[in-house]
Amino acid sequence: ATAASAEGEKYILVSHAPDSDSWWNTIKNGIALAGEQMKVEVEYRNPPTGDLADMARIIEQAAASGPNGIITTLSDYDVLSGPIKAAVDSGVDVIIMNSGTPDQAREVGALMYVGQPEYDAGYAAGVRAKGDGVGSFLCVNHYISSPSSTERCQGFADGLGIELGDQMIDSGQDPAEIKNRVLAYLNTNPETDAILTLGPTSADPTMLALEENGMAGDIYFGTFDLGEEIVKGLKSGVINWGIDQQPFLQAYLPVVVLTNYHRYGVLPGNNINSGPGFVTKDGLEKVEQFAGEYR
Amino acid sequence: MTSSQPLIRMQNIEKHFGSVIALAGVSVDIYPGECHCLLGDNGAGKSTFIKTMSGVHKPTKGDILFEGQPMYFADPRDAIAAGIATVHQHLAMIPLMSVSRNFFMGNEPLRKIGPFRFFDHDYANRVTMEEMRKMGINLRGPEQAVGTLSGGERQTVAIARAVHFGAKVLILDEPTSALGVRQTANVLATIDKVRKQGVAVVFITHNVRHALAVGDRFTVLNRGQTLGTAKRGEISAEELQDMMAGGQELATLEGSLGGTV
Amino acid sequence: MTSSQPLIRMQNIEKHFGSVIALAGVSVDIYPGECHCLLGDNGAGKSTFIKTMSGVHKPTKGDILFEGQPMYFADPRDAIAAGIATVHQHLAMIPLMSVSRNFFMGNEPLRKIGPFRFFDHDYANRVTMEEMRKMGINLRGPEQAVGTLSGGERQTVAIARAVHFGAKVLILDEPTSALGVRQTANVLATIDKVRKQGVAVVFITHNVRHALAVGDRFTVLNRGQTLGTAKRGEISAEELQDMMAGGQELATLEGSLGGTV
Amino acid sequence: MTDVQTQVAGDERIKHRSRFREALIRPELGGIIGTILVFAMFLIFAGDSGMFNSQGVLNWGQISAQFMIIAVGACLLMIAGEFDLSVGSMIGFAGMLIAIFSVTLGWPVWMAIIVTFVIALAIGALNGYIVVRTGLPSFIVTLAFLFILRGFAIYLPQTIERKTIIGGVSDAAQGDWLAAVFGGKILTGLFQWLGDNGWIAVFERGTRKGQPVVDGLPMLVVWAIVLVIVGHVILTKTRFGNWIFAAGGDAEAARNSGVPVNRVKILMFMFTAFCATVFAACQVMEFGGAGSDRGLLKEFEAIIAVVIGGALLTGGYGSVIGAALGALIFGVVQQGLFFAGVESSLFRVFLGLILLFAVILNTYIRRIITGER
Amino acid sequence: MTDVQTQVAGDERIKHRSRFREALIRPELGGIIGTILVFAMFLIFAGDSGMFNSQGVLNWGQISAQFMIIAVGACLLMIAGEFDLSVGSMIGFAGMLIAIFSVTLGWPVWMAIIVTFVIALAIGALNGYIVVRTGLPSFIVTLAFLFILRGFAIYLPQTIERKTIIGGVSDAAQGDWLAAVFGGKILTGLFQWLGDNGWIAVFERGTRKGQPVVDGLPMLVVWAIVLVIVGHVILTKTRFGNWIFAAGGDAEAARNSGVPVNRVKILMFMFTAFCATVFAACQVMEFGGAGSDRGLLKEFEAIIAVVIGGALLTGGYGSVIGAALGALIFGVVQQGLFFAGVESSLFRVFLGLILLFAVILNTYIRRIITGER
Ligand SMILES: Nc1ncnc2c1ncn2[C@@H]1O[C@H](COP(=O)(O)OP(=O)(O)OP(=O)(O)O)[C@@H](O)[C@H]1O
Ligand SMILES: Nc1ncnc2c1ncn2[C@@H]1O[C@H](COP(=O)(O)OP(=O)(O)OP(=O)(O)O)[C@@H](O)[C@H]1O
Ligand SMILES: [Mg+2]
Ligand SMILES: [Mg+2]
Repeated sequence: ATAASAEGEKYILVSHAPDSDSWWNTIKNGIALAGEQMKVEVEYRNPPTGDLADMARIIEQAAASGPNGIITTLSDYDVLSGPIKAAVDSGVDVIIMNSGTPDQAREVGALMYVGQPEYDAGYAAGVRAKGDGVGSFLCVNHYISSPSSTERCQGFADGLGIELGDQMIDSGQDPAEIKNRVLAYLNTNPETDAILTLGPTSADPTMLALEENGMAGDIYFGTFDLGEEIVKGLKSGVINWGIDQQPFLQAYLPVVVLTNYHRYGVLPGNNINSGPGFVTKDGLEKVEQFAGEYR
Repeated sequence: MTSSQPLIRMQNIEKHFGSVIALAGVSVDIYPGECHCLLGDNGAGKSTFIKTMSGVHKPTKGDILFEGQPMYFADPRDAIAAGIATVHQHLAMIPLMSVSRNFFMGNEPLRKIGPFRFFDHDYANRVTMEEMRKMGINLRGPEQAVGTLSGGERQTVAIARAVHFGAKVLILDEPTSALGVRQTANVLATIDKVRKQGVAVVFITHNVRHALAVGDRFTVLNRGQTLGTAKRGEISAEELQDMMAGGQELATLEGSLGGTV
Repeated sequence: MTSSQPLIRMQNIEKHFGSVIALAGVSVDIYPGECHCLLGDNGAGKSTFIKTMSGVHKPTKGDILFEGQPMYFADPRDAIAAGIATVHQHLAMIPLMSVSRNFFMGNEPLRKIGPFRFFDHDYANRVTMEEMRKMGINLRGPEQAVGTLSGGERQTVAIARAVHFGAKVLILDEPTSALGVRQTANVLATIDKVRKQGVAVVFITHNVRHALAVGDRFTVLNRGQTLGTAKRGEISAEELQDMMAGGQELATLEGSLGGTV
Repeated sequence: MTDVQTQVAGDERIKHRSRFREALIRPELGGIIGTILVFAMFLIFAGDSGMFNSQGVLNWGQISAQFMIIAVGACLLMIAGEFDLSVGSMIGFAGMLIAIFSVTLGWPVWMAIIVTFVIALAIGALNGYIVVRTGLPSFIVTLAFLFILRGFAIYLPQTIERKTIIGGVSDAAQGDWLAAVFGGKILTGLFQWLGDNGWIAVFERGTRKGQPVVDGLPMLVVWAIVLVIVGHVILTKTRFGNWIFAAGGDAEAARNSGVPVNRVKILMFMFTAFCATVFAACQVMEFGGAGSDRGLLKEFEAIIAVVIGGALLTGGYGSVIGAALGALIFGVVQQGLFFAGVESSLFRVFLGLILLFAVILNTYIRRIITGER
Repeated sequence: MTDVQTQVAGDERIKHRSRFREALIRPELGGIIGTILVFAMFLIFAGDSGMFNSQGVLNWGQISAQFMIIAVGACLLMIAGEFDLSVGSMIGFAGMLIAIFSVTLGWPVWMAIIVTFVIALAIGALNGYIVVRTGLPSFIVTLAFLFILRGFAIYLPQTIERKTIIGGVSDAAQGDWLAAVFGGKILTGLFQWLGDNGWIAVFERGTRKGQPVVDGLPMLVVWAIVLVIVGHVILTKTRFGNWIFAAGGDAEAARNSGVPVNRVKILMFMFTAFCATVFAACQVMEFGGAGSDRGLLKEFEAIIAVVIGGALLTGGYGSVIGAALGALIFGVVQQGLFFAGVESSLFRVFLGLILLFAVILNTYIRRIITGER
């Protein structure tokens, strides 16, 4: 399907996120915008409960519907490599986004990788925190059953050069429970230096928790991913930094790349690392405006 | 014995359940102070008939006149409010609830406290104990769960309840079928007593002797239709039994099944 | 009429349910070919007694001798295998299942196909239709759900089933309580027929007349104990009724409740 | 149930049972025992972890209050013989409605809340109407609504705002009288006074130095207490309470005795929806926003609390106080495990074991009460 | 249920019902109607979207086969009067065990699978034992196991390997005889021949160029077909099948008639666990790894398929063929909505509506059959 320069190609983005995960909005908005701009048909698909085995079926299904390209995450190589390889072999071009590593992307035969290697991002954050004098931390994992969440915490611990151990808690997804579990943890471990949250779901209630126990602004606080409240937190100094992997790019760029590849045969020669970029108090204006929508 | 105006007039009542015609036009008059026995084979439509009378079913066709006025019961509450108390064949007791809560179910006594009205438990408990004592049953306490009573005792609670709320009509659907002789005698005596107070009693039974013991008039149903109504003394036990069997031959046995079953 | 050796000997059976003592030492012998009536007040322990006989309950104390041998039934299957068929007070029918599946429940006929053994539906259907016809009931078909039968018909299925499987003892717990006169006559005739084939019948009822019509011996239970056993002809209806009431006074009514209830 | 019969007073066939034992045996007993056990356990294993200082108490108190709010609704509904699997989805859906109305449509917050309550109650009534009209088990009907409401909670913000979290409610709620009913705190003066006198901890550093750590009783807790009391009074002290028991114990019998069973059941479905919406409103006000995934699995947590509290899944038996204790146990265990430093992924295992233990205990107690065996 | 009585044949009080109508009315009818409707709908709306080419068919075929495997277990269990909310957690737990045994402990895969089956069956038996011994509703008991098993599925890999996914089973399973039974494909020759003749799509590039895209029938599908047939035969053609109906229709009555009700129920719980483990094993073998979150909400999907297929939630009535059709409908709808291009967040809304529609249809059919009203 490479040389056809007609409009109306069809691309399907398959994610591993459950329906309700708010962070993936930006992705949805990203492909929607790219689809509009490039005048191609785009579709977003995900396993409703976040079950990766279901996701494998969705990739198979996406391939069966005969699109020009599939953009997918590679959050578990074992589960997803088979269906992705089959899709590639049956003539569908694939770009890996968000999770997985460039090496794995190459192995499954994808054109390229766009995203932020989770472990590396966690590691980078850990190194940065270490530089800021952090010696112990709490990682609030709101999505314990997803491997990439655990990798982030693990990378952070390794970056700090300490054992992860019990410093990662399974917080669940209910905001009140997250808030109170963080409070409970900090209550029993008051000497904790830093907090790491893995996205808006855990960051928002954690901020409230810190406000409530008076540690807001006092304790070192970093988070993955951005959101409206996180941006406010950055602005007010409660959050020291947010790791922005720029999900918008992860969705937008593959569509653009694939379209141009299919229309004109042009393809960037390298993978694109959309993150990690550290967002701090400085230069928040644009972020603020589009947080939760394009940022 | 019966006053001139019937308390309830059921006229040409029909009741269909989907493809089943349970009642095909039944007319019966009930007078105050009489015990009207409803007899008939299994499936003759007796329970269905009294259920239309007590507001459980709406008749498919036919009229109900209550004290001379046409009456439409939307649900059992209306019938109860009009003064029709029913003890159904399948007991209307909740096993997990206490005797006193069951006794007053649907008729809870209220007590005002400020703007609110609360269930008057003291009153309910007192009355329940009293009424049950009157019927010859000593409860452990009003809070005892109905589930811990014997079948006969439950039946008695149901009857006592119906009598207590001063009904004008008391409908009893096979109240004696599961009872021992002593309990049966009690129930029959109660029917007798209630009737004398001027209440109309509708009594369903398969036992000819029970019917003859307390009945003033006997209506026999067969396959959804009346075979006619007879007055006490006008009909013998054998005739009644033949009618109840729907006119069909009874199986005979060598032994001396003397006349009536 | 009764052979010399009892088929079942229940000796000093006791049964406690938690704090309730349902049976306080009951001894009864059942002989082949006799109809043994078990009588007594509500809650006297009749059902509990026959349940220990049919393997539903294990006796707390006491022995069961079956054909002279001590016998311990772990569950109803054992009792059925030994030849004790029971029609329980609360029917042992599954409303949603077809008549023929119900008829053979627990005794499914099998047909071998290769190494496997399958439920022989053809046989089951044929036999069911036949047996029901013998009892005077025409089914729409063997696949008809039991839930669509009338109470009397269900009772008949249960009895036909018990008889069919060639039991040595047939236990009937108040089989006639909900039946019309015609159905009752049928059941009594069946008891009579079965007894003549040499089967022992245990018949529970609250109706003195039904008991006297078919019973050979009468055992009266009261509060978990036997008041004694009497032979047919040795006891009058009035005496029997007095015993069933547990020796207590019956409520009297003005009407002519001639002798027996 | 099969016929259960016991002889009455003065019967030689029944052993004597002491008055004390009689008084003890009530539906809440399991909950009371459980509460004592749980507190004893955590006093031993986490007594010095801060679990029982003012902050710690507020911590598990708030979680328990959350459970209580939905447990009261689930409890009354369960006693009325039905249950509702759509509670969790309703929480997500109602919260989303409040946020959409107030932020996206810019309505005043009080209006957003009231309209949301009206819609939620209508959905509850629809649930109930379908159940009573078709006679279907409520498990299936409300399972359908579990999916439908969750679907809308995702679909609506997605199409309207292009995101699944809608924030900014806090700003909109500034000074709103009705918002304060769900999101505010009361008794702040009392707590300040307690703090000043050193009876409760005060902040030692940060912007709020000198203020008490716990500076008021959150409205969430107030709602929980009010709902428990109202629920308890309705259930045990009013005519309507008797009808609830009757409707759940045997709907047919109740109907024949003149209890308007359908009305009772539909009202209870509405009350459950009401409680879920209270939960949602408190959450939206506290966290300033709504998310599509709010309330996941809350239906189970409500049912668990109610069952731990001694209610019968099949209806006709239970107690609001018991359900409240069940919620308390649930909340204390959940937070206590954190204070005690137990590996957090084991929480689910504990939850399952406690549930099993509690129902077995309750069954035993109930059998003693009802004489059922 | 209340006493339902209808007069028998030759009764003038019953209208005639044609033989044809009689033949039509069976538990599967709802499922058959639904299947026809669903296929008709998607043939119209998604006929040219690839849904009905070899790949597309395999896709919804596999999804449906997955549902079928668990639906067969859930169906027999539901007919036996119980149900199991721990199916989904069991899938996650069993898969995790296989992976831990074979990868972390390095056991041969066949041994890992066999030991896992033994453990799963033991847990199923424990579930059943608790239910029959305590008389508790299976809803509560299996809800407890839902949490316990899921807790372990997270805790075990978390403590052993510090992650929630364990991969590498594919390598370990290389050449293992038992692994092939769950992860292999059959009829590869046939598919190659079909591909060579151009009747099904072949790969256009890569290492597998020229091979058919669908190169065999996955064992998953084979398992589904075998389980459906075995389940159907057991239920309708054997003595044991009669016992299953009896146990679910009225346990007390069945027990009194000599049916070993407890044994039947426990065996059905074990069978459900067996089906869940088959599901897990197929999944692990196909994807080469296990994850803590596998099988989330699958218990509901199984119950939904069974109920769509016409079974009665309260037991005693249903059909395995119906459940299989329910699974097919479910799978086709789920995948078909995508092929038809429906917004994915609306999927749940559709699911809920279909469920409601299906149960109402089935209730109507059943009432005609049983004469219940
Ligand atoms: N499963 C049980 N648990 C507790 N008590 C029981 C149980 N079964 C029977 N009882 C008690 O044992 C006593 C005898 O009951 P049983 O059912 O045997 O009486 P019955 O003679 O059959 O009465 P009826 O004529 O009313 O059928 C009653 O007091 C009853 O409450
Ligand atoms: N809800 C119902 N739905 C369908 N059919 C019904 C319903 N209620 C009663 N019937 C049918 O109506 C007929 C009359 O039933 P009904 O219960 O009135 O008989 P009955 O005279 O009370 O019998 P019994 O003496 O056995 O109690 C029966 O054929 C029965 O099957
Ligand atoms: Mg009747
Ligand atoms: Mg009895």
